[in-house]
Formats: sequence, C-alpha cells, structure tokens
Amino acid sequence: MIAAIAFYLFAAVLIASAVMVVTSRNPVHSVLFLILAFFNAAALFLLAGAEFLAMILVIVYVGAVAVLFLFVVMMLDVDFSAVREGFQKYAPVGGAVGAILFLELVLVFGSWTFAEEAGALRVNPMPIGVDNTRAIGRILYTDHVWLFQLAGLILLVAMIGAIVLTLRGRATSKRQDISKQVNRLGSVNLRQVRSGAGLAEIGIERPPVDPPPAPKQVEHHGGGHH
Amino acid sequence: MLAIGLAHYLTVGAVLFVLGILGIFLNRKNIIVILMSVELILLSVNLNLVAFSARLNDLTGQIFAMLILTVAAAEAAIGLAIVVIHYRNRGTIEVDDVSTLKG
Amino acid sequence: MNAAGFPLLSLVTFLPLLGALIIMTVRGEEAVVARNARWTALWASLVTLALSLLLWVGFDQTTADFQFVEQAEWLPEFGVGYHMGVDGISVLFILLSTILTPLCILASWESVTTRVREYMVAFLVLEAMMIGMFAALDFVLFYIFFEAVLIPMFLIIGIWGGARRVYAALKFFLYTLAGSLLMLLAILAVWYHAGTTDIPTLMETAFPPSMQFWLFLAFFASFAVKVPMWPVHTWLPDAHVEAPTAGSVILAGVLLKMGAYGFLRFSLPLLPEASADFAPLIFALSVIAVVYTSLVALAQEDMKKLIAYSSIAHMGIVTLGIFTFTAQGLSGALFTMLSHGVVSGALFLCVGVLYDRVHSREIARYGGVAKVMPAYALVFMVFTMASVALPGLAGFPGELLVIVGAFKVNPWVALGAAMGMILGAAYALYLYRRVIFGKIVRQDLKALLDLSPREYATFAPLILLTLWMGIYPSSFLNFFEATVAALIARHEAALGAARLAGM
Amino acid sequence: MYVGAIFFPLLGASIAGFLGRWIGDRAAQWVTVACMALAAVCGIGAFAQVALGSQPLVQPIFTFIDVGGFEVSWALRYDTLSVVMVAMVTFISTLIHLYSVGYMSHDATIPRFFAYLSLFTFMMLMLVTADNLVQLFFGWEGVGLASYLLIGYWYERESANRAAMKAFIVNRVGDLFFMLGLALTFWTFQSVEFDTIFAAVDRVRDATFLGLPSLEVIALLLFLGACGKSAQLGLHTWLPDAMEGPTPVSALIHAATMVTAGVFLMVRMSPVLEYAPNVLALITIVGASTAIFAATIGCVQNDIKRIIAYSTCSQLGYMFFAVGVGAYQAAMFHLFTHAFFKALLFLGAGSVIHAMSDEQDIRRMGGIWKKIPLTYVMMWVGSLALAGVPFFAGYYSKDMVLEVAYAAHSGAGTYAFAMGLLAAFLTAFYSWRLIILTFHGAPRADHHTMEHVHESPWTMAVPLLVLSGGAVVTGFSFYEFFVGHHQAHFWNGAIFTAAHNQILEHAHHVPDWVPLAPTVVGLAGIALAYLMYMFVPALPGKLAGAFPAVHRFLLNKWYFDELYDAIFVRPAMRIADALWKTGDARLIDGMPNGVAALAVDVADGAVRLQSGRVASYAFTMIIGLVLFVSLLLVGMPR
Amino acid sequence: MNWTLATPEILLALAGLLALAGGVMPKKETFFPVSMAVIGAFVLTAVLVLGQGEGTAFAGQYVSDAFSRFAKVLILLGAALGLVLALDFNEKAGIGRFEYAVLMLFATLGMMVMVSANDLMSLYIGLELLSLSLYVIAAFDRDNPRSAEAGLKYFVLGALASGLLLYGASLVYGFAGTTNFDRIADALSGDVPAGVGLIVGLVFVLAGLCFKISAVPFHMWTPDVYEGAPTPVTAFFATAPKVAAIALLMRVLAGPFADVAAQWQQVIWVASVGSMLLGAFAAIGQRNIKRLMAYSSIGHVGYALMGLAVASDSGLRGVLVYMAIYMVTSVGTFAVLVAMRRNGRALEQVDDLAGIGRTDPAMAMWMAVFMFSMAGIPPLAGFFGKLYVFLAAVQGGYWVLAAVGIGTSVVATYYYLRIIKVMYFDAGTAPLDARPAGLTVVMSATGLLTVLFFLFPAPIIAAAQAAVAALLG
Repeated sequence: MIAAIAFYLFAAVLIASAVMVVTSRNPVHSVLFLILAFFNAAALFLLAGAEFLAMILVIVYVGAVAVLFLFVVMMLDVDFSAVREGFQKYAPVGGAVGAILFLELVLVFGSWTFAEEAGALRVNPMPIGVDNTRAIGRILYTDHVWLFQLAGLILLVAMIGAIVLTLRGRATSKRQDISKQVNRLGSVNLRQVRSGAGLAEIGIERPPVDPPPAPKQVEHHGGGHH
Repeated sequence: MLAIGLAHYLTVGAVLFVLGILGIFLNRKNIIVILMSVELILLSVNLNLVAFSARLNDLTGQIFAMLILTVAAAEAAIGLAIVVIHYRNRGTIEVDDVSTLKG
Repeated sequence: MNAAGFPLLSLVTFLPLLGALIIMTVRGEEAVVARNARWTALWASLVTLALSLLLWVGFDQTTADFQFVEQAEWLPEFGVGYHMGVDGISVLFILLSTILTPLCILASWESVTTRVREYMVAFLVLEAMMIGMFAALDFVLFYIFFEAVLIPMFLIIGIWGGARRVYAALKFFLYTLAGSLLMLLAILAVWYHAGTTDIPTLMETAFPPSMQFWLFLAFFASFAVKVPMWPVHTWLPDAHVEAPTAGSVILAGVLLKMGAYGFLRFSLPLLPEASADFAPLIFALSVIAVVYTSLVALAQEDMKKLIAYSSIAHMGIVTLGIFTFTAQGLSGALFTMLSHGVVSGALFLCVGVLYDRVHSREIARYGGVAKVMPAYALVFMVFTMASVALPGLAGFPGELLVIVGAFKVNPWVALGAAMGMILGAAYALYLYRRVIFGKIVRQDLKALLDLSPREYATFAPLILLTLWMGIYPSSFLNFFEATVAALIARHEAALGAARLAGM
Repeated sequence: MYVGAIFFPLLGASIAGFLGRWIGDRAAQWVTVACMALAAVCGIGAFAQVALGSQPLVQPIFTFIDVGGFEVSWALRYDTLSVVMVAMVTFISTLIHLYSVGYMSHDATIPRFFAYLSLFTFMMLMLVTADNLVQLFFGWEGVGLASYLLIGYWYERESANRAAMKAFIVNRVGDLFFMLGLALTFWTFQSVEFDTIFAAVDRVRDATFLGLPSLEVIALLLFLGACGKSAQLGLHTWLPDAMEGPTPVSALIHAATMVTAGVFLMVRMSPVLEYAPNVLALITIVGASTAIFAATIGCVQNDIKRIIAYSTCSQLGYMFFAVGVGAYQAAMFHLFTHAFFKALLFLGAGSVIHAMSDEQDIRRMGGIWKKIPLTYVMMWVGSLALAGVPFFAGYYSKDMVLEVAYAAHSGAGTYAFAMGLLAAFLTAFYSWRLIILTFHGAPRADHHTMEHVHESPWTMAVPLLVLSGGAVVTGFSFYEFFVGHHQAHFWNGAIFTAAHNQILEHAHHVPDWVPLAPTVVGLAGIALAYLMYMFVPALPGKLAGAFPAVHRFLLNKWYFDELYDAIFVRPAMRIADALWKTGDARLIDGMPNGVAALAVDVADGAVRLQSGRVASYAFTMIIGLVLFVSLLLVGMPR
Repeated sequence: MNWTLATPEILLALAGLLALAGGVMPKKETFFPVSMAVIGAFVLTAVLVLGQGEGTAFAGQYVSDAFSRFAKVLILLGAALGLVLALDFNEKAGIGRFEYAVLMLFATLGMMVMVSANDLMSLYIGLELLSLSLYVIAAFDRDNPRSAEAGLKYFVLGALASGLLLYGASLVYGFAGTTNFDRIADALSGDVPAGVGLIVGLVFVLAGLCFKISAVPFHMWTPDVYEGAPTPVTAFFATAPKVAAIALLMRVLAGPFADVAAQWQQVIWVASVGSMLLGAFAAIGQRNIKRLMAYSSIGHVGYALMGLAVASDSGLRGVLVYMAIYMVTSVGTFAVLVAMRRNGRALEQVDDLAGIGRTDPAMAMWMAVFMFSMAGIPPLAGFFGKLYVFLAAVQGGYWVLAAVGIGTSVVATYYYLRIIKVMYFDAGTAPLDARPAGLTVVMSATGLLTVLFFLFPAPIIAAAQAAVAALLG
C-alpha cells in the first residue's frame, strides 16, 4: 500500500517534471526539471528493487550529465526569449501522433504477455539472498566483461570526440605552418609606397581573402525532359 | 488496483517516451531541450528494463540499463560538444532557421 | 562442328575489345593518338570481319541446330552458363555487324575529329556487344549483351551527336532501358520456372498459358521498344537525328534488329501460344507503324529524321512477317532485317556525306545536288530505290516474302503492309527530289565535291551487297531456311499440343 | 541469242552509265546504239525461231527465292507472246536510240540519257520474257524506275521532277494490287511460275477467297495493277504529265512499250482471265471508258505531245476492251501496230519540236509544212494509221478490236463497241486538228523561231522512215498471224483461249457495216477537223464560247488531277503533318515526356519534405514508426 | 570465456589505443603516419578475421561465423579505403588530425562488434560505438558550419533512433526474458503466436536499425549529413557502416526473429518500396553531387532490402552480394568526388564535373563505370547485384517489389546518366587539380572490380552463400 502510494507519487512527479522539461520556456528550468525527473526515476528504481541503478542514476546523471547540460546552457549564454516560437503551430499534429503512439503502447502493455519459456530463458536470474549491487558486480566483470570493456571504449570515444570538437589551441600561439604560408594567395605583395606616407593614407595591408564561391548559374538540367 | 504491477511501470515509461518524442519534434528550435528529450527517452527505456528485470527476476535488464546509462553519458558529452561547435559557427542554437542543408 | 576446338565465336566477339584495349593504351600527342586509334580500330574491325567470314564459310545450312557452340560454366548454381552458338537466324546478323563496323569506322575517318580515341573505343565495344548478343545462347548472357549495347551507343550519341544530343541520348537510353528491365523480370520468371536460362534447353520447356501471357507482355515491352514498334517509336527519330553518321548507321543497321531478333529467338519459340494470341495485336501495330510512320516521314523536314521514320515503317514489315508464322513471312522478315541493315545504314551514310560537306540535315537547305555530285546522286538513288523495295535491289525480296506470308494469314493486313509500297515511294522520292533534283539555288552548294576515294570505298561494299541481295537473295535465304522451317514446325507442334490439351 | 537479246541493252546501259564519263559522249551513245542493234538482231532472230518456227523455250538462269514452297527463279521465257514483244521492243528501241543521237545532241549528259534508255529496254525485256510473276514484277518495277528517271531526266525543271514522282507513285498504286494479286496467286496455285499456274487453272476453278472465286479476285487485282502501268481510267493521270521527259522517251516508253505492259500482263494471264468473266466485263467497260474519255480530252489539248499522249491513253483503252471481250490476240495485234505508228507520231512530234526550237504548244505553230516536208509526211502517215484509214496498220487492228467488241454480244461489249466507234471519230478529229494547227495556216510563232525551222538530221529521219514503213505494213502483213486464220498456230498456246471463247471466230462473221464503220467515222472526223480548223477557223472559239463548261471540263482533263489532289495528296500531306506534329510530337512523345515531367514534379515533392529541419525529420521518423506499429497491430492475427 | 575468438576485435582495439598514444606523443602533426598505421591495423585485422574460428564467446554475446567474417572483411575493406580517401583531402581541408583515423578505427571496431553481436546488448554497444564515432567525424570539420550542422542533425536524429531501438530492445527483453539472440529465437519458436509486445518491440528495433541504413522513412538525416560532412566522411558513411548495419539487420531478422518473419517482412517491404521510390525520385533534381549520392544510397538500400523482404535463402544472399558490390562501387564513386578539386578548393556540384571527359579521361571513365554500374547496366557489377535481388523477389513471388524495383531503376538511371552527361557531353571549364596517387589507385582498383566482376562472380557468390548458410544455421 505504501509502495503503491509512493509509486504513484513519484510517477506523478516524474511525469510532471518531464512535461516541464519539454515545455519549459527557459532551458535552465528544463535542466532543473530534468534533474528532478532523474531523482524521481531513481526512486522508482528503488521501488523496483534496483538499488544500484538508482544510485548510478543519481550520481552519473544528476551529478554529471545534468550538470554538464547546465554548464553548457550557461556557457552558450543564448538569448532564449526568441527561441520558443513555432511551438504551437505543430502541436496539434504532433500531439495527435504522440497520442496514437501512446495509445498503442498502452494497448500493448495492457495485455502484456511473456514468452512461455521466458523464465527458463533468463540468462542471469537474480541469485537468492545476494543483494542487488553484489549480484550485478558478480556478473558485470565476468560474463559481461566484453560489454563492459566496450562501454569503456565508448567513453573513450566520447572523450576524444569532445576534445577534438571543442578544444582549441591557444589562438595566440605562434606555431608556424609552412604549407599554409606557401599556399596563401598574395603572400608576397610588392607595393610602391610614397615615402613619407602615413598609414592613414595607404591603409593597412591585409592578405587578400578568397572570394566566396560565386553562386552557380542556375542552369536547366535534364536536357529538356519537360 | 493499487497493487503496482508491470503495466504501471510500463505506462510511466510509455508516458516518458512519448513526452521525449514530443519534446524532440515539438521543440523546433532549442537543441538543448531536444538533447534533454533524448535523455527522457533513455530514461523511459531504463524504466522499462528495470521493471521487466524486477518482474522477471532477472539481472540482465539492469546490466542493460547500466550500459545505457554509460552510453547516454557519452552521448550527452558528444552531443553537447557538437552543440558547442554549432553555436560557435552560427552564434545560435536554433538549428532549424539557419539550416543550409536541405532539399 | 567444332564442338571442342577453336572458339571462333568468342574470338569474333571479343576481338574488338582487344582492339579497344590497345587503343586505350596509346598515349602521346592528340593527332598521333587519333591516327593510331583510327587505324587500330579499322584493323581490329577488319580482322574481326575476316574471322566472321569463317562463319559464312563454315556454316552448315542444312541443319537447324546451333553451330560453333561453345559452353563454359559461369554461374552454375543458377543454371546460367556461358553458352555461345549460332543458327540460321543469328549467323547473318553477326556478319552484318562485322561488315557495318569497319564501314562506320571509315565513315567517321574525317568527320570525327574530337576525342577520336574514345570514339573508336566506343565503336569497338559496341561491335563486341552486338556480336555477343547475336551469339549468346544463354538468356542472361543475351540480356547482358543486349543492355550493354546501350552504354557505347549512349556515349556515341551524347558526345559526338548534334545539337539536341543530350535529350536524344537520354531518351534513347531510358526508353530502351525501361523496356528491357521488364524483360529482365521475365527472364527471371523464366529462370524460376525452368531452372535454367540456357536457350536450347528453354526451347524444350513448355510454359503454362497464363504465364506465357505475362512473359510475352514483358518481352514485348522490351523488344517492341527496341524494334521500335508504334507507338513506342519516338525515341528513334530523335536518336537518329542527333547521332553522328556512323552511330545512325549502326543504330539503324544493327541495333534495331535486336528487338526483332529477340522476338524470333524468344517470343516465338518459348511462348508459342501467347505469340499466336498476340499476333493480331502485333499485326495491328505493325500496319499502323507502316502507314503512320510513312505518312509522318512524308512530312519531315530533316533528312535523317525522314530516314529514321522510314526505318520504323520497315521494321513494321519485319514484325508483321515474324508473326505470320509462315515460312515466307519469317524468312521475309529476316531478309528485310538484313537488307534494311544494309540499306538504311547506307542511306544514313549518304546523308552523312552531305552533312560532312554542308553541316546541315535540313532538306530545304539542299536541291540540285545531282548537278555537282553525279556519282553521289547515283549512289543515293540506288539506296533510295532499295529502300522503296525496287525489285532487283535488296529491299524487295524481304518485302515480297512478308507480303506473301501475311496474305495467307490475313489479306487486309497484307494490304496495309503493301500500302507502305506507295507511301514509301512517296516519301523516299520526295526526299530525293528535294535534295538531289531541282536547280541549285544556294551558292555554297555549287562548290561541293563529289565522293572521295574513301567514300567510294565505304559505299562500294554496300552497293555490291545491295545488288547481291536483290538479285541473288537465295544465297542468304538458304541460311535461314532450315532454322525457319524448324521454328515453324515447333511452333505448330506446340500449338497443336496446346489445342489437344484444351480438348 | 536468247540471252543476248535481253542482256545487250544492260551491257550498253552499264557501259554508258558507269564509263560514260571516261569514254565520252559520242562513244557512249554509239556503244548503246550498237548494243541495241545487236539486241534487235537477236530479238528478230528469236522471233523468227520461236514465233515463226514454233519453238518456244525457257532459259533458266538461277534460283531467286526458294522459301517454304515459294520458289522463284530467274529465267527467260520465250514463247510467241514474249518474242513478239522482244522483237518489237528491241526493234523500236534501236530506232529510238538512233533517233536520240540526233535529238539529244545538244544535251549536257548524253551518256546518262542513253544509259537510262538502255536500262529501260533491258527492264522491258525482262518483263516480257519473265517466266513467273515475280520476275515480271521485277521488270514491271524496273521499267517504272527507268520511266521515273527518264521523265525526270531534266531534273532541274521542277515540273519534270513532279511528273516523274507522280508517274512512279501512281504506278506504285497499281503495283500494290499487282503484289497482292501475286500473293493470292501463290496461295491459290502454290506457285508463281506461269507453267504451273496455267496447268492448275482448272483445278482451282472452285477455290474461293473471302467468299469470292479466287480466280476472279486474282484477275481483278492484276487488272488493277495493269491499270496503273497502262494508264487506264483512274490511274491515267501520270501519263500526260510524263510528257515532261525528252520526246524519244515519250515515244519509247509512253507510247510503244511500257504502257502496253499492262495489256501484255492481261494477255499473259489469259488462262486465268478466261475463268473470270466478271472481271473481263469490268475490263471491257474500263477500257472502253478510257478510250472515249481520253479521246475527248485529246480534242482540246494544245500541247502537241499531250495530245498524242491522250491518244495513247485512248488506244490503250481499245486494247483493254479487246482483252475484256476475250480477244487477246486482237489486243496484241493492236498493241503491235500501235507501237509503230504511235512511236512514229511521237518522233514526228519530236522532230517538229526540234524544228520549232523546243516549242510544244500547237497554238504557236502553223505554216511550217513546207519547211519540214519529211516530218509533215511522217505525221500524216502516223495519223492515218492512228485514225484507222484503210490499209494503214491501224485500220486492221482497230477494225479487229471493234469487230470483236461487237461480236461479243454482251452488254459490255456493245458499250465498248459504241464507245470505241465514237472514240475513233474523235481520234481522227484531234489527229487532224493537230496536223492542221501544227503545219498549216499562218505561222503563229515569232519569226525568230520561224527562221530556225529546219529538217532533222539523218539520225532522226531514218528512224522516222523505218517506223512509217512499219505503220504502213505491219497491219496487213501480220493480220493473218495475229488474228487471222494462222493465229492458233502462230500463238502456239502462248495465249490461252477457253473452249467457250470463240470470239475471234465470231469477229470474222460480223455484219458488213461493222468493219466499215470505223473507217467511215474516221473519215468523218478528219472532215470535221478540216471544217473547223482549216475552213472555218473561228468555229472552235465559238464552240468553246457556247459551251464554256464543257470546254473547261475537257481542258482540265475532267478535273482528275484536281480531284486526286483534293482527296489524296493534300489530305495525305495534312494528315502526315498532323500525325507528326500532334500524333508523334504531342501525343506519343507526350507520354514519356509527361512521365519525365511527372517524375520531376514527384522529385520536387519528395524533396520538399527534406526541409532541413531536424524536428521535421524526427517527426517523419516517428510517423513512420507509428505507421509500422499500426500496420502490424491491425494486421496481427490475434 | 573463450575470449581468443574475439582476437581481431581485441587487437584492433589495442591498435586503436596505441594509435591514440602514438598520435598524441609527438609534437607535430601525426595524421599521415597514424592513418597509415590504422590502415595497417585494418589490413591485419582483416587477415585475422579470415582466419577466425567459429563459435560464440563472452557468454554468448559474441558470435563468429561465416556471415560475420564476410561482413567484417567487407567492413574492413571499406574502412581502409575510406581512410585512404581521407589522406590527402583532410590535409588540404585543414582537418588532417590523427584523431580522425583513431575515430574511424573505433567506428570500425563498433561495426565489427555489431556484426558479431549475438545479444541485444552487444548489438547496442557496437552500434553506439559506431554512432558516437560517426557523430564526431561528421562534425570533424568543426570550423565549417555545414559540417557542424551535419554533425548536429546526425546526432539528434541518431540519438532518437537509438532511443527507439532501445525501447524496442526493452520490450523484446520483457517478452522473452533474455537478450540473447539464440534464446530469443527459442522463445519465439513455440506454437503460441508471438506476443503483441514483442512485435511492437521488433518494430522499434527495426526503426532504430533502419535509421542506420537510412531506409525510408528513417532516411531523413542522410541527404543533409552526406552533404554537410567532409567528403571522405561521406564516403565512409556511405560504405562500411551501411554494410555493417545491413548485416546486423540481417542477423537480427534472420536469427532471433526468424519465426515472426511474416510480421517484419511487411515492415521491410514498405521500407524497401519507399526507399526505392524516394531514392529514385528525390535525386533527380539534385545539384550537389554528395546529396545526390545520398539519395542514391537510399535507393540502393531499398534494393538490398528487397532481398531481405523476401526473407529467403536466395534473398539474403542477394542482399550480401548487392551490398558488397554497392560498397565497392560507392568507394570508387567517392574517390572521384574526393578528387574533385579545382584551384585547391573542393567541389561538390554536379556541374563541376563538366568536361572532365576531356580534361581527365581516366577519371571520367571510371566515374562513368561507377554510374552505369549503379544504374545496373550490364555487364558491370551493379547489374549482378540487382539481378540477384530481383531473382529472389521473383522467386518469392514478390512481383510488386520487383516491379517497383524495375520502375525506379529506370528513373534512377536518369540521374546517373545526367552525371555522365555532364562529364562527357557538357563543355567544361578549367581542368581539375591533379589528384593524389592514392585516389587513382582506389578508383582504378574499384573500377576494375566493377568492370570485371562478370568474369569471376563465382567466388563472391560462394562466399555469400556460405555466409547465408551460417546465418540461417
């Protein structure tokens, strides 16, 4: 009974905060609601007996991911006032599709069936009398070492990716790139300057910039298939 | 009615899932919210897995959920990195309005 | 004969490819490359011709069996093999291909000046594919050659063609492709039904009538476009008009025959009942083709277009003959195909002669050419007359036989086909009159030179062939006779069996 | 000898045609003349041997076609019928070659002309010696080609080109029926060889085709074919226009030989015709109508050659109705004599034209009979023969034709007789109209032309003389052989007459007035011509004024050209244009082009979804997903 | 444990780590040496794969059989060639950083894991390893707005797709009580009809996988990403990952879900028809050649799916042969696209090819070969690919599929011909820059394979046959 009430409470908050995540006008609010949603989900996990996952969810998600979101939202410092337009226009259609999908899912879940041999087919039945974290630990590093290692590689890739994409060498560093210099157009320009002329008169010599590619001639293709 | 069963969890999961999806395509501009919607979808998946795991009395679902958490974190990192470079290029995170790739 | 010995057909088929390879390896200055390419192509095609003459000599006219057969495994798990061979139907078309190619190369000697190397390569590849198509005895192999022809032809029209070449090339390619893909589907169905695509084996296979219906339609889609039959003919005038002279020659001379050849090789023997059921439709379309396109030809203002339309009319005679299922009709159709190959090819060469000098195909641009180019006028006259089926020239025996054959099946159809005699004379002479006769009005025409020795060399074999075919056609007809007789016998047996089964 | 008669002309044509440029004009023309002369010698030799010596033979050459029982060989068939033609053709052709040497002396491309002429002769000989219908068709078309080339000889003249084309195409209309007749013949007799056909006629008498007797249909188709070549009513329009060709051509082709090929064909197929009584009747009527029709037009024409051309047309009508009543021998006889006197007339006309500096309009002639007396005499001889004045060649043959028509005692025969008689009157009338207007009266040409009027050179005069000899003697000297008592022996089976057909016999027993009538009407015609043109020259004008409609009707040749133009030529061109521009370019091409355009539209539509908006993309994915889920949920067996 | 079975993957992962270390250590740019090392690693791995044993490892999460070997060799080949294409281009585009090679290595590793997956979890991990690497390299040209936009779009939609996949996987797990493929198959093999939940889950999984192979309606990212990403990246996208995803799809559908084929066949059927149609039509109006190739690849996936929709032995074989041929042809095509450079600037408009038939006949010839092959004109390889799938469709009685395939082939031929037309028929401007030898080698090699395939089709077909036999067990 208590569990049921708790479930409904957490579920309600979870759903409400999820709605707010999606609809909130301010992304910072969204992030905060997301954090709230994670907390409630963790609670639901707990209710379902997945203690370790609940912890992970709080630690990893709330502690790392959500904060990362928050950080980025702050860093980008976007003017969000203008970002929210266009939401309503597609809401009806989108809502309808969403509703259909939801109805279908509920229809399915309402009469959920398991495979006849589902019990027998389980790979990792929960051991009796072993707590959740320990049980996970036992199989995570043995049977699932392959996946575990690969997950590590995924994190490595994420790291490389994040660095590759965002890390910039200091702009002030004076690394020499010879090929760039050689390839630069107009790198050696001689110009007759009247002696005694000031900068104000001749202007600052800047390297010529490549002209942007001219827009292609709009030409008819297809040789007259019209 | 009050007994909490599989269907309840699944329904919550479904709600979250649909919300996540709606979040993606109704939020036509704000990428960050879209990323958060993705997180919601993953959360709903985790909820499903945990529920099944509990119902089946099987740990595989929880292992799966853990992997998903890991990957989701990695995904978030990369996603945000891409958002950052997009922002640097465009000065905005409104992806739709300035789309140069279409047709 | 030569079951295990000398792979003559493969050699004839792939020799041009060897020539193409040699040309491709030539490097150096453009003029040198061009000259080398021309000579290499000429020699390659001449050697091929010489080899193919062995077919003429070695062919045993008394049997309907396939000869010079070669067989090798290719895709054994599908029952698809490399199977080559010729019978009376195909052997002469190989010769036609090998004869026309050197002439085309000669005809392009001076008129093609850009990208000569690529041009010659394209032509040799084209030749190889054409020969292969006629020699293939496996349906898939046939299809491969059948389709592969499109590639070089597309390039020839597109690169060396006239002003609207792009439109024409695309239309040509897509039109024919659309048709032949349906045939591919049918081939697959045949394969599924019979478990093999080996043609001699397939000929022994009976297909259920409902299946025959669909198969026939699919084959028809492909072959009718290729022939081309009315109303899917419109790609042809465009393609002809835009193609360079030699391209038109090959197009009219050989490529159009592929469709009719397909009917003969596949539709008739494999689908006897459907062929018989569809014959009235084919008759109707053929007669329409003859009358309609002849009339349209009458209205043309472009020389090549006019000849192109005349080709459609002639091919109407061919399809008509094929579906009469009489010895006369079939032999006539085959003969018309051959003669049309020579004559229309020659006519395009004739147009090319003028085009090379004046760079216009517009009929109104000419007039009175006979005055300055009497030899040319004579040559043109010979082929014009052959085209209108004047007895004694190549066009006549075929048309006569087809009309005789058709008359048995349906006199009104024969009447329709014979209408082509009148209309054909009308448009051909109208063309001749406007181009060759009359007073020279334009100053630049007065300075035209008559045929050059190279052009004489190009036309001489064609004139000889035209006369030979006209005066002594039985030397060609004998090649088909056994095969045609066997074909008809089998057709009638199949129909008889079906009728028995129906009872 | 038999082969030589046929192939010498071909040799001559080849030499003149291909080598003419190298050997020169003179050599070319004399080579052809020599070849023709040799051929004529052979031809006459053959005539002596085959016709007079009764030794018919067939000279096979090689197989032409042999497909599924359809067997055709090149072969030369020499029987009396063909040898008469061979001898006549080679003989007249030789004369005309000779004549041409003079007539064409100022032409620019003499070898070409002679090559064509010899080629024509060769084709004509192939036609007459054919052993089967296909070879006959070869010659048939071949003479058509030669005639096309010769009519269009002066290719720089637009009218010549037009006439040449017209000749060829109108002939082709007839050829179409010939071809169909050939096909039907084959399917009826399983052969196109004459011997086989003739032997099998009895066997297939009851065969039917489309519910009609096969023999009738064959006869009809072949007759329609013959109409084209022989310019019978309906398909005659090309003949007058064909006078655009040089005059020797008109003489050779359009008077003496080619146009009679139709008659020859009918006679050759006599075994079949004999069993096609309805078609025979039709032939009679058409022939008679042609005779009178052409004669009426001939009365008002002003072009000297056209008048003779219409007269040819008219005479061909005689031959046809002779065939129609079953008197093939009479037809052949008239054909034979006509060849001489009509060639004579044409050559005479050519001589006049030559003299008058290429003037052909008789209204601009006159008063020259003293300047060219030989020609004048020749024209008289020719006209007398044509008009059927006694003891000239035409008298015998035309009388015979009219007698058999009378003797037929059928409705068609009587019609033919009446029309023939009337036509004989008109023939005489317009012949003398021509002579009077051309030679007599005051000169109407300018004096410049008149000064140049001169008699022709010997090369032209000799043929005239020889032909005039023919026009005089061929009648009575060959009467007995062709239609007289020796005819059965002479023809020696080359012409088949069924047992029921005793027309020649009857013709010899007609009432007395019948043989006399043609002569009388002929003389009357001559008298009328003298009256109208010599004595009361104003009369024709008044008559024309009094009956303007009739005059215009005749002058415009019964409006046949206009009619054909309106119902065939112009509609054909219009339809052609419409088919091309609407049918092909818009409808048929519209299909693929429309498909292409549609594809482009579809492409645009497909691309429009690709808006670049992430949300739309996601939306699409979700919709797809929902669709799939729904699809399976609905389709799932529950 | 039997981990030695996974030696190729493990070695490749180690090589990746080494390459990472080797790339970071020196001070200067290390793109080229690292790339060469990675290519070497690919080749080495391929050799190992060829010698790989059969069986399962890691508690049944990893499987090695003829099918996985076939796919892996293709993948490694595609990856190696893809990296070769990048060598010069990336230098010139200023993105010549060693991380590119490393990321490609990890992506390839992900693909290998995918095709060896015998468990929904390893499937997912492999897929994500691939996807994350691809997200990064799509945006690799980070200072180029288009590249960044491409990366962003790919990421957002990819994340959504993996969300769908996961959701489906969770449902499958819930139904069967297991994620192991063999056991799922057992769960479905009973007489009782599969539960609705499983079917829905299957559809979600399919949606996620269809995204990777860019089948309609999950294709929407493809054109934008192909266009925006740097050309060598596009080349890579179009080749190896496609093969891997198709192989994965085959393994999933023909393995665990073989018993519900009647259901998924419908989905694949629709996806196939949709892809063929879209691929044919949408490409018609394209001017950007990369975008055009994107639509073209959608169309090709449609043909491949045709074989899958038939779900027969010959159909699956057809798919494998089709993908192998498609990959080779694609690599060649992209080699040409990568070589399109004038005055140092990379070009990507169709019209930029104008006149290369004259200025660069060799390249034009190869490009024409590739285009004709893609259009399916015999005797080029592409024809045989189509032949096999059509054969399967006819055999299975899927006439509508075959007919659509025929129709779309014709339409698609139009735009392939258009490219040839531009190259040969149109007058060109200036010649392209000289291209590096590597590209020449790639295009000649793939071109020769394409042209000469008809001579020796038997080995590859036999290999595909063996692979399919292994798949169907």
